[in-house]
Amino acid sequence: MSQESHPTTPEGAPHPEPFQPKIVAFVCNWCTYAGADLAGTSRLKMAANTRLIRLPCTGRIDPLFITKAFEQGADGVIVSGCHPADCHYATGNLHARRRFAVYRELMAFLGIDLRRLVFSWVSASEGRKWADLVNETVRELNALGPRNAYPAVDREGDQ
Amino acid sequence: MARDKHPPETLRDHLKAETGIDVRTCYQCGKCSAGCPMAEEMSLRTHEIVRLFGDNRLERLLQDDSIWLCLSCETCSGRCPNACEPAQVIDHLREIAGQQRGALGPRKVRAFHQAFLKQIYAHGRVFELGLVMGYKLRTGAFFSDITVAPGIFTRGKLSLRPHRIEAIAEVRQIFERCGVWDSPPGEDEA
Amino acid sequence: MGGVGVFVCHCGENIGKSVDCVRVAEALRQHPGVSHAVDYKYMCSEPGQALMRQAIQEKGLDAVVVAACSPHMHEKTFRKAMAAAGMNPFLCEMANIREHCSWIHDDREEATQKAIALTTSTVERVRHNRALETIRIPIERRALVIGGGVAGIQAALDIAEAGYEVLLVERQPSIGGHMSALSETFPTLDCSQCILTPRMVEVAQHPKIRLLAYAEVEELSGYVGNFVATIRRKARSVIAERCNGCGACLERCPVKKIPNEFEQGMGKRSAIYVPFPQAVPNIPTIDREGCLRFKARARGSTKEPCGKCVEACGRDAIDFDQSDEIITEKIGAVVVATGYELYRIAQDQPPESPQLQGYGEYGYGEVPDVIDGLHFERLASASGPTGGKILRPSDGREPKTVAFLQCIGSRDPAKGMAYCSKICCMYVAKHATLYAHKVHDGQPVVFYMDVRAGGKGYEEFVRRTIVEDRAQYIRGRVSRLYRAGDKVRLHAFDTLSAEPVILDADMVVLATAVRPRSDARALAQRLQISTDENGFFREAHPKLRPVETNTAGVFLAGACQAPRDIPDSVAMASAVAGKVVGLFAKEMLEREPIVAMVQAQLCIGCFNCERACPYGAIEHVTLDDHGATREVARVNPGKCMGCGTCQAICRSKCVELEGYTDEQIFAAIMGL
Amino acid sequence: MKEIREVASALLSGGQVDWVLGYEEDAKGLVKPAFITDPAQAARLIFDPRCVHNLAVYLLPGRRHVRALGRGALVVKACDARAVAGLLREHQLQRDELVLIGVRCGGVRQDPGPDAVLNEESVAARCALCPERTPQRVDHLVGPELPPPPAGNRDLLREIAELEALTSEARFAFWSKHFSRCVRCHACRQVCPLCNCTRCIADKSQPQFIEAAPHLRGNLAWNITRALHLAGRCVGCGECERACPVDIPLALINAKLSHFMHERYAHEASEDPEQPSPIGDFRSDDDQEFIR
Amino acid sequence: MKRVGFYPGCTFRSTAKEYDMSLLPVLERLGIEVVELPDWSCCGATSAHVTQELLSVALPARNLAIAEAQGFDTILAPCAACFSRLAVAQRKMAERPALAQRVQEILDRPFGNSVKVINITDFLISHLTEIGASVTTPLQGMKLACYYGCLLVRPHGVAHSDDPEVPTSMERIVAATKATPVKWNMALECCGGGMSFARTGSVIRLGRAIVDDARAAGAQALVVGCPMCHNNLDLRQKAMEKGRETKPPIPILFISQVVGLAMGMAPKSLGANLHFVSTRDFMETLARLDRALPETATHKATNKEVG
Repeated sequence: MSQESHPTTPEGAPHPEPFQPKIVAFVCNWCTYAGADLAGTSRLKMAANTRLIRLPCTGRIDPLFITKAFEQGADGVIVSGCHPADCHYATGNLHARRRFAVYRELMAFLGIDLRRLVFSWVSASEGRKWADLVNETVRELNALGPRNAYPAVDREGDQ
Repeated sequence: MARDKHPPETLRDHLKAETGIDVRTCYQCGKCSAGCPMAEEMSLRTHEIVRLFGDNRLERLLQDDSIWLCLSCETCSGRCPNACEPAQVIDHLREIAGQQRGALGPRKVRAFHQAFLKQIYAHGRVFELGLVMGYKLRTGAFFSDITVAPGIFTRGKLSLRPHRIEAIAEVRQIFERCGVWDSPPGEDEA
Repeated sequence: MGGVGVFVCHCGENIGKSVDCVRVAEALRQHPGVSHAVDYKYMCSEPGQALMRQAIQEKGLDAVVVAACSPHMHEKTFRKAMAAAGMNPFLCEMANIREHCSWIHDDREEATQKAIALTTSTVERVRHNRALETIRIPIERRALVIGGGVAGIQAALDIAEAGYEVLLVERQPSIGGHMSALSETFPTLDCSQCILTPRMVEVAQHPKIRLLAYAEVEELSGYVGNFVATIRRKARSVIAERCNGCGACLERCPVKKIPNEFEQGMGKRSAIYVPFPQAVPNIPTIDREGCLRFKARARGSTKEPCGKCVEACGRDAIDFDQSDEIITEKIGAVVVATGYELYRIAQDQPPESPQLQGYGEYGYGEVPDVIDGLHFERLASASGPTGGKILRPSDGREPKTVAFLQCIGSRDPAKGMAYCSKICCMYVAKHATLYAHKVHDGQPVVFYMDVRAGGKGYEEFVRRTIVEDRAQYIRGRVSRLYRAGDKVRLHAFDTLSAEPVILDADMVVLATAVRPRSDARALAQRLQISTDENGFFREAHPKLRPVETNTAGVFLAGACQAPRDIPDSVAMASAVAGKVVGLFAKEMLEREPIVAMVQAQLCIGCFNCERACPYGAIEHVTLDDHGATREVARVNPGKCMGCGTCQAICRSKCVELEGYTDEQIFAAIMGL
Repeated sequence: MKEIREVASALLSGGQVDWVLGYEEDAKGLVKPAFITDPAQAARLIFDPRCVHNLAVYLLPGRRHVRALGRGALVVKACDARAVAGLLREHQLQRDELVLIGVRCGGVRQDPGPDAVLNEESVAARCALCPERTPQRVDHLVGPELPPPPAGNRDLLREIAELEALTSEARFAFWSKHFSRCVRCHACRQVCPLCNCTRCIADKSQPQFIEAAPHLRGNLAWNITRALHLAGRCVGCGECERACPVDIPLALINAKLSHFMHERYAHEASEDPEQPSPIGDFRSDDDQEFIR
Repeated sequence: MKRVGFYPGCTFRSTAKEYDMSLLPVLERLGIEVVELPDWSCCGATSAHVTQELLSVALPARNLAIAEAQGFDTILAPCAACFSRLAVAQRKMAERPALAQRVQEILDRPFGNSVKVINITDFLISHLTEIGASVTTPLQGMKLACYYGCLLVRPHGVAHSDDPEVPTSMERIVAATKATPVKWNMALECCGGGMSFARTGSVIRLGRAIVDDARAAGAQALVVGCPMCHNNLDLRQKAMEKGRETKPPIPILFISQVVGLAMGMAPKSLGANLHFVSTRDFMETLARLDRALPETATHKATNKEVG
């Protein structure tokens, strides 16, 4: 997806031509990935612009990944894992929870619209929740338009 | 008897919203009735009251005097394994009953409480001779307690002149703002 | 020629109908680094796998991407196939273009584009995969069983029978647990000791079982297959090797008035004692609080009084100077079978367990003829202090009316335990029956809320108790009881006849709740396992892994995990034995190599990873760094479960989770 | 001032330490770190509002040669002492490896001189946020009790509030403007007493998460990561901002996160080495409002 | 001198004036300055809470507000019934912000619900040592039945600092006067006070059980901390004996009277002569004891005969 780019518009402004937000989702293997599988086996339709990257645990998810995803032109990022107390590794998601709380705070301060940064708990049995989360996020980002001037790979340095 | 239709808000939902007490937790162990000093005089026993309350059977609950026999001794609440607070459930019912015209309990009990509250309304405190008088007038049972009355006077236990507090208006305002009475009940209505 | 091979699966119509698999294959064929890309109807089918094997061999592929269903579905299948084709299975990755693509998108164009993106990303990722070898850990084929009750005994015997060594640790002087104190057992009414004692003897005599009674586990380190247990052997003041259990010392001991714990304080015992006649091992223990000589020593007196036991002992087995002994043992698996405690409602409640407080209405400890279930067991036991006669504590008379109160402390969120103790309904029925059998003109009265008799022959037993043994069952909790003359007066309410009940009983038996041992939490910490909201040990999964804990190699048996009766405890113990034997049967412990590794040279030893690791897998090692030595982190592959939290925490990224390295994730993101 | 010299020379001549690291004045009246090994030289040591440097940075693994010289003593202000505690917390040194000469501090200037006047003009903004005048857990405490620093013209919390009042787009513009000027000299990292990695993530290739070339994208990645790595660890010594050749207002980011850590996790990058930093720790009842 | 806010309640000036007469001198002897809340009003008692919860909270709230305005953090409500209403209101408002809010609107006073209410037993227990110290004429071995009734122990958590099912505070106070608390069974049973007028029949039934059990336990008097209970058991005792061969009456004493007697105060000054059930025999027995100070074995013997 890094191959295409889109013109920058002010946050939230309705976008001229039809716009498909690019979303990267970092999910844990045991809950959310399985939940997304369930959504699939239940044939729950979702927007086609979300790409999952599977990790063992939200505890493994480094803010660097998210930053990198933005650099790659993502309009939004979803991070999702097991509900507290359901973590396959007991406490990985609780470490993640703090890490992302801080990351979020920082990104907001630096001017990233937090609607582009979605965190959720989706269990292996919550296929419906996953589908809704994806569609909701897409809807929000559509309304929001292409993400702001965050420099993506192809439009960078030379500016 | 057919269960009455659940109104939009059931008794138990209302109680829960108001007080946080949830009668759903009751599993009818009967410990409340077992410890109730009035159980033998009530036709509905405490656990039955809680049950009917949970089933929203208001009209059955107000059908007889059971809820008015509760002494508020709190023995039931103290020992309830599920913290259903039967005593508060009953108070709640008595309050509802009070709002329903004419549904307010056995005459004597009602008369007493009316007289009592009227005392507070009138003087801010309970002037006990007045209380006895008012009560007797309401029930006509004037001489029933004659056995004790004389003693009371000789011992100077009932002052003959009521003491009225300074800020009586404030107390009356409390009654009015609570909406207990639209107007203070006169001797006539009782 | 190498390169990545891409195999796109149609999954019949499942993928094919909304994803143009041919185009996906074509697109990937153009992708740098991809040397081979094909599509096929069913990749998981034998012909499909053959296709892959062939390609691997002919084109000498370096790595493989299968674009098909969810890895949860077929990752194992394809990795096996790779291995069969002589390729390292960890060089095979899957792109999920079914669950995450074809099944959830209708627009063929969009779906195809997404499938291409997902597959490309996976290709980029797999190019950074490394060949990994399954981790193989040696196993110490010895089980440690903690707790010598019926569960511990069963587990120990089953494991030993399978031919593996067992170390059975019991904190009391004798094994047997609660069951050894029971009179008869429901629903068969066979004598508890008659069925248990032979098993206890078996334990003592089994060549594969080493019994450490009067000992406690102080520490457990290591990990599955390779634990080290530190065990304290408490000093009996009797040299086990010399003692032949003749009991002469017991006879001669002048201190005879110590309340006998085993008899619930009813009988008396001597200062040197064996808890009960059938004790295993049959070796006396000196109670240092009771013994005259130890008391003298405690007072700091130089005199050494008494010593009657020494005189009595023909084998010079008494040793007043014996001290606790700490031993360490290598262990492969641990079975926790520490059992339960009975809820005591005594006035002097331990402050640390507030849930015991507030049952003054039942007069326990106040009214002498109010006793609990275990107390009744001893009264009813032929080997008990009354020789099996039911006699009440206050005046030793035979009670003609006995009230049994169920759910005391159970099913009582307000004051006690919210849960159902499970065994009370049955043991109360048993008590009522035993009482009816022993006192023919006696009337058992049971106060209950519900009778929960699920179990083979249980319901029938309760019916017999009511129908044949004339027990009167009254549905209603007792509100209060007190002493009235020489009777105990109960105030209850029969919720079925809607009548108040006032009963004057001669004796009252409280069926008090089953609760976790008060030291369960402490033990849990030592064993690195967790407890549930009630303090029972927590199983790994309530349904699918009921006998395992979250710590690999540590298992649960019996009432330490939840209230259980004898058949359940024994069944659970055998289940655990099965798990342990299954573990020991492996020649090596095999673990997926998805574990973290530390680059020691880069590690600054801040040990943030140590705090973050849920498994205590981070160890401190000393690194020689330009002559200077410093402490750095090392991951114990035996303990690491591969969550990768350490890597996310590590600022300099000197720890890497194999299979999910930064390079792999980075590539995957870039590939999207 | 006198006290510092006495303590220092005593320590040196007494042989308790082989070196003392403190502050001295150069010819131009600028204060610079002073490395003393000879008791006689202790007279060079001074302390006044020009002593801005956080000398704890010399204890980092990257400067092993310093500690290789043997047991040392360090002159520390409150913020410097917190930095030392940070290093202790992360096992970067043993407390008994060095002697701390704590000096009471009434705030320092933005610059190391030449003049030593401390007023609303000159005072460093971050001193207003400093919770303590007296360094904790030191071996020798010197200097007089001092009043809190004068309120400076710059109020970090106010500036943060003002920034947060803007639209996220405007905020992003603000920071892009600053970050695009970043030349990636990494001076902020070099002076930071808590940037204690032997291999900084910014220098990691394979994968190169943070592009090395000085353009906005890489610069953003770098500054985001720097801030996160210091979240809950930053002691607010302000050296990063002082060292920045293009005046990126890093103190704002540090203060913002420190404030958040305090608000959300009741955490101060305190002088207590036992207290863990929030990242890498958790409570089961941590706030998760933001998680769907 | 220690100051304490004081909420007497209506009965103190009428049916329970003995309580008033005995408690104040006792507190004075204990070095406690009692400050009556200015212009306090009735707590609403049972009648309010069976009629409307809001009223049953608002009426006590006014008094709590007055106490707050006076700067008290704790007030003593010696009447168990008043105490209960005040304490329950205090807790309900603490637990239910919405309710507290409504009460705020009803009262025209600033009110932060900051005042704690303490009942007679908890109060005296907190001065147990002082009581022991000020005992001049011990009630050597007098057998007393401590009667808590309902409102000194219930509702659990509101009323009492000690175990609601096995309270001991009254016993400890009685023991401090050197009297002997008897073991009996009805200490926590309700006497029906709330319905003294409305359902005399029930009240007599309940009272009888209590009085009989106290007698059976060999008590020479019943000790109470609640005017309602006192009124009931004292005033109605005669009626209890109706229709059966009458048993010897048993005097009903306020806990404050018991302590007062042990401090050597004159029975009359403590209002002992105002009871319906005569306390004469009791006082005579006592008088014989008092002369017997300091206690000796022989005198112990004497009270045995008497007791």
